[in-house]
Amino acid sequence: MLFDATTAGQTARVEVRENHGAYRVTIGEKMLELDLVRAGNHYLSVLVDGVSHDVGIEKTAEGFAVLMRGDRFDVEIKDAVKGAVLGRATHHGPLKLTAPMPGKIVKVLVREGESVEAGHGVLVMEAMKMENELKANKAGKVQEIKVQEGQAVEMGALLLVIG
Amino acid sequence: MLFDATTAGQTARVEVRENHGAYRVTIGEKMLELDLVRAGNHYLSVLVDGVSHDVGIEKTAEGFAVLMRGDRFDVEIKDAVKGAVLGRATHHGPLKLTAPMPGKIVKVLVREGESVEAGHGVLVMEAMKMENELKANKAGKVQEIKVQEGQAVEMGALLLVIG
Amino acid sequence: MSTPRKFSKVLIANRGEIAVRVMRACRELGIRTVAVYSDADRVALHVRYADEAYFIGPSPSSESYLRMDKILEVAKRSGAEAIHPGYGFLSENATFARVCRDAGVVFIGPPEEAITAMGEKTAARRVAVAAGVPVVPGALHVLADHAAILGEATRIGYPLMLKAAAGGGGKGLRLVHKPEELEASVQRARSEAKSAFGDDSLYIERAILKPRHIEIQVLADTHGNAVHLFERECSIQRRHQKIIEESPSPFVTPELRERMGSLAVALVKKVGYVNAGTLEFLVDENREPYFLEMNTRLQVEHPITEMVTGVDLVKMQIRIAQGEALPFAQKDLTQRGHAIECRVCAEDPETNFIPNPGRIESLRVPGGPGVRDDSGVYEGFEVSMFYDPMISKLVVHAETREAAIARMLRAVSEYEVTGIKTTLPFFDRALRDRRFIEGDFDTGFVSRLQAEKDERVRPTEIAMAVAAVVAYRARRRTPVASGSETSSSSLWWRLGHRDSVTRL
Amino acid sequence: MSTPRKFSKVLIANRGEIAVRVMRACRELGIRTVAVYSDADRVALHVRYADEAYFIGPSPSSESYLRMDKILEVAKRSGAEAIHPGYGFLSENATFARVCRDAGVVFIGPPEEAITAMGEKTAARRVAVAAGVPVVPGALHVLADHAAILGEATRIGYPLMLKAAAGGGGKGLRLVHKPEELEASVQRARSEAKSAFGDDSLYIERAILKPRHIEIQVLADTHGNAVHLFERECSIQRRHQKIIEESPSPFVTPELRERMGSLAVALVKKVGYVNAGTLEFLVDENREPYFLEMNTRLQVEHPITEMVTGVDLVKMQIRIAQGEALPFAQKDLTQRGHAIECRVCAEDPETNFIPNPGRIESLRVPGGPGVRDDSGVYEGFEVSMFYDPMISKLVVHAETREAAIARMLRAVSEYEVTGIKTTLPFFDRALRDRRFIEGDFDTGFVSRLQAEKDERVRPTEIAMAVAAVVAYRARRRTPVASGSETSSSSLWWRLGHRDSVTRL
Repeated sequence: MLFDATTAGQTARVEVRENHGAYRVTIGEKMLELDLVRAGNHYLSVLVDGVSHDVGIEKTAEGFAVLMRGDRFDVEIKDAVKGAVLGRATHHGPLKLTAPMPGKIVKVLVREGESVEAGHGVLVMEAMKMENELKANKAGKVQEIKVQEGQAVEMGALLLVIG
Repeated sequence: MLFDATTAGQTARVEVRENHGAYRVTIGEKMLELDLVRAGNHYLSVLVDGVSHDVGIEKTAEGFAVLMRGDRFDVEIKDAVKGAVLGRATHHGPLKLTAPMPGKIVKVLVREGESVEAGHGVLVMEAMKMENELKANKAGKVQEIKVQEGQAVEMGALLLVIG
Repeated sequence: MSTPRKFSKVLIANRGEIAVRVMRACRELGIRTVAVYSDADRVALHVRYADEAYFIGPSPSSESYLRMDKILEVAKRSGAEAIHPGYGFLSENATFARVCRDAGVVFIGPPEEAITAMGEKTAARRVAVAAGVPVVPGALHVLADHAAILGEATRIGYPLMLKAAAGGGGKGLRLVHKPEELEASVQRARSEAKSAFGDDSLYIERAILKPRHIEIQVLADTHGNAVHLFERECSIQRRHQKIIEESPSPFVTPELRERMGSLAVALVKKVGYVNAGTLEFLVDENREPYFLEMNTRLQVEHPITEMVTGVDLVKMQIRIAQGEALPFAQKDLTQRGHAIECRVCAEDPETNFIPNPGRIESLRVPGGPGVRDDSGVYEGFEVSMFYDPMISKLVVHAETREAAIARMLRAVSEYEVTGIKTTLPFFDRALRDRRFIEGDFDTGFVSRLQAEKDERVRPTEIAMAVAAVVAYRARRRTPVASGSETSSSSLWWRLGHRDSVTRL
Repeated sequence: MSTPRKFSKVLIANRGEIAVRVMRACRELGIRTVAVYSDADRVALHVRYADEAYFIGPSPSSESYLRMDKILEVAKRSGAEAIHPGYGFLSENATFARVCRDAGVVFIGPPEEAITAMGEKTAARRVAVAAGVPVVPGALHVLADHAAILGEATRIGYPLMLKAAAGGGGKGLRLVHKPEELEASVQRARSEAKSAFGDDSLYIERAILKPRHIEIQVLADTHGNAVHLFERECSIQRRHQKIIEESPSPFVTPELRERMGSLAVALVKKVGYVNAGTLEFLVDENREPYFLEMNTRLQVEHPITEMVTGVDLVKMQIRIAQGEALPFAQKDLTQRGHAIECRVCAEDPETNFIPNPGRIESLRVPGGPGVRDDSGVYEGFEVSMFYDPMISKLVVHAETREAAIARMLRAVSEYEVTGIKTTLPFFDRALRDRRFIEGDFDTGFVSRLQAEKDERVRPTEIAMAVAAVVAYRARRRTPVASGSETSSSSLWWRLGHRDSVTRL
């Protein structure tokens, strides 16, 4: 089975095959043989040619988070044949800024039609007693503002579209 | 719903009724109002008239183990109407000694027909690198020996019957 | 001077890890504990941990944990003789200390007068100035309106710090670089201060560049004795909130330690301070200390002092409130070894530490020698958006600073949380940074680190391979599990749970 | 005398908590770790924790953890420069120390000669006698056959102790009250000794009644330096195996401490001992110490010494094996505070501590100040019947013995394990016992406690009420869950898991 895996800014084509109870994984030029055994509800013990990796796993919207020794990799997994993300689809084209947490919109810092730089603050949200400025991830024009000041929003709610 | 609950050598008739999201429990003369909320997979937070009990729960063969502050109560629960144990049935009459763990029978210390006192050693089992003497819980005559020396037994296997 | 008595029941007017910390001390002292809780906190750890627990209102803290009337009502109803306020919420509220006293309940903290004298930030600065303690140049008074702020800002010059007079914990605090930013910053600081403390008063002081944030722990009893318990280094901050602390400070010389300790004890004695408190200083590059403010309460980072001095600060707070005299003098106190604290917060360190509330799917805490986890959560707990995102404090103690850093990295490597993002991956990076290891840092450390490329060698390929195998398994199970594996739940993951040695 | 070197990779020839303990030290020292594992241990914690892990054979330890050849093969294959044997298994095996040396791998422990001189129990007694150290009256030689045992037993008199010459950890040890019991006890001790150590040699000594079991920790380097790290009180035992230990001992006076410490260092120097070791003494009611045996390895209960002295014994073992000199002298070592260890075992304390292997359904470990959990398991782990039932060591440290007992009771109250029965409920009872609190106990404490009625006030009614409500819920769900709730699984319990604030 073929996947496209993306994490920490890198994307690679990954092939997975079963091999006598283990998994043969090809990443680019490299071939890894994984002995992968469940260890409790959220953990895997993975041996790769004698090297031990103790792994915590979390299902995410785009794939899986892989936790190893205090580090965390949010790995996006796409089926390389169908080209679809395992979880929900990713959006290309215009940037849709969604709420990273539930909270209240304290301030809208931009107007529709305004041009913004990447890193420019566009909204202020309050959550967990802190005010947090949400920034544009890319430069562009504010196409649409979906929220008003004072409005409570759910996590994942669409806030603003930058074209 | 009526139950007979037994733990720590005490048995009581327990009545449970739902009461606006809480539970009204009558034990003998006493009436308790339990606000009982799940707190993670194996725990309950129980408030009884302001008093907080943090409870761990384990399903056992005869009912439930209730863990509170390092202490453990193995509570046998019987349906008071049907008279049956929720889990497997309990045995009255002859004592059936079962293996408390998987292991190997190292020695049989009694013969069929022999009279034993309560506390008398009847079998020696090896498990977890230790030899453990199993004792008769009640006085009586050894009616039947189900195992032989050297035999491996599963946990719960019937070893011996004392009449 | 009060006659010593023993409390039999104490109410903890707080939630989260600090409520549990105080309850642990009470349980060890044989004191029964009373929790209060809001709608969101029915199954919070502090409710589970307490001997008694009472509901006090809706989730917003202004309707529950800040409601003095309801808390005192619970104290009366439960028969609690004393109230421990923890930190935050009502802990530095002089009115609350007074109404407790009026109600005949002991407030485990300083008397109302000392909170008034030292708790309000500008008043404390005036006391300090009068006592000859150096302070950061800036306003010694709360600034009433925008005109006053503008005037003072022009007088002091930029960059400057805007601060909430009632503040603490980095809330209502803003660094302003230039005049154009002032108005927006004032608005946001006021609104944060209002919602956090119910008081939007602000003051201004000059921003000291590349400052060290170093604080001195003090204890004073009702018999006129006061000691300091040395310093804590608190320069590693994000959003002006501490995130890594250590004791001793690698920056503090024995002479500076002695000087700051003496200043602290002198100030404390001058205002008749009682119970635990902390004097915060900024120390500039020339090792000149400037008194900043006093926190008239227990500090989040108190465990590092406990580990280095061997003194249980919470038990001492309770004993002082019971009227006992300090069981040691200054000369009995020594620093042994080195301690570090990392604040584990439900925040995404890759997205500017944005809060990340949600359910903790799994939780594995580190163990072994020299590791202490002061947690307020558990596996399955829903971290609420209503309260502070800190879920736990990870603290280590070892013989030397080098050994303590190695131990903290080891502890972080054992700590795993799924379901929410946390600051743990940040610690792995920060503690391996050469500048941290060499003790060469100031309060700008975190933002500089964020702006840089991550230089660590990370097992990215293994992460991809494992994720791909797990995805492969999820795919293979699709017909069986009828698509459930693509939901955000980890349900599919639990399939076959009972067979733990299953090769996936 | 060897030249100091740094290990870059160490193999740990053990499993369970001690393997993890050693790996933690290695990780903090920047040393890569190599685990070995049997069939039963593919997902054991030590395999997960290690940097590398290699399979060495079937579950019985004689076919895996006792296989010197396979372990050395892994050392060679992985490039490990040293082997840490932990305790048990090959840790006191002189042959193993020799084959390691022959293979050019450093054995982290004493040299073969010291193990031979001190490790075999009767040989050590002869050395001690020669050095003028008092020993318990008894045989100084292994007894070859039944006739020899019978003769020696008659000479010494009853009650007597039968002991495995190669023994340790209480295995192959029997108290014999009268001649009629001798034959059966010899058989059982031999068979236990054979299966535990591969050697069924026995010896006999007089049983001292109401003895205290007190031991002295020593460290010696390759440069001729040796120190002791004071005593541990190990009198609380079941089945002749320690279950609660503390340091300092409430029974030991400063004079006795000094005397036992000096005897220990003298003996260690006499035999040219190197690395960590422990000298066990029985102390009778008149505070007369009798040397019993030496354990030429790390002791299970080493953490209490670490907490009281501030010395990391495992790191010291590694540093000594690297050829480093001890970084302190006797005068630099002090005891600070009080530490207690409780051994959490998969055993049923209500049924004479019978082992209770099985799957750990849930595991909650205590936290907060002064608590250390050295665990070898995790939630979901299957405790195997093949190995020792100890799953974890719970250790606390506090200012005084009274505070340490209170802290241990608090820690025990937070510790919960479901799925298997453990010794935790026993600790709650034992540590509340007046005789324990007063320090008035000997090695018969546990059996006396078991024979007595439990005097604690326990919340029996609440337990019944909760169990009844849970049963009620299980009943009500029957039609929905189609009977699954009566299975031994906790599956029904997980229904609705995602809604954690569900009122049941």
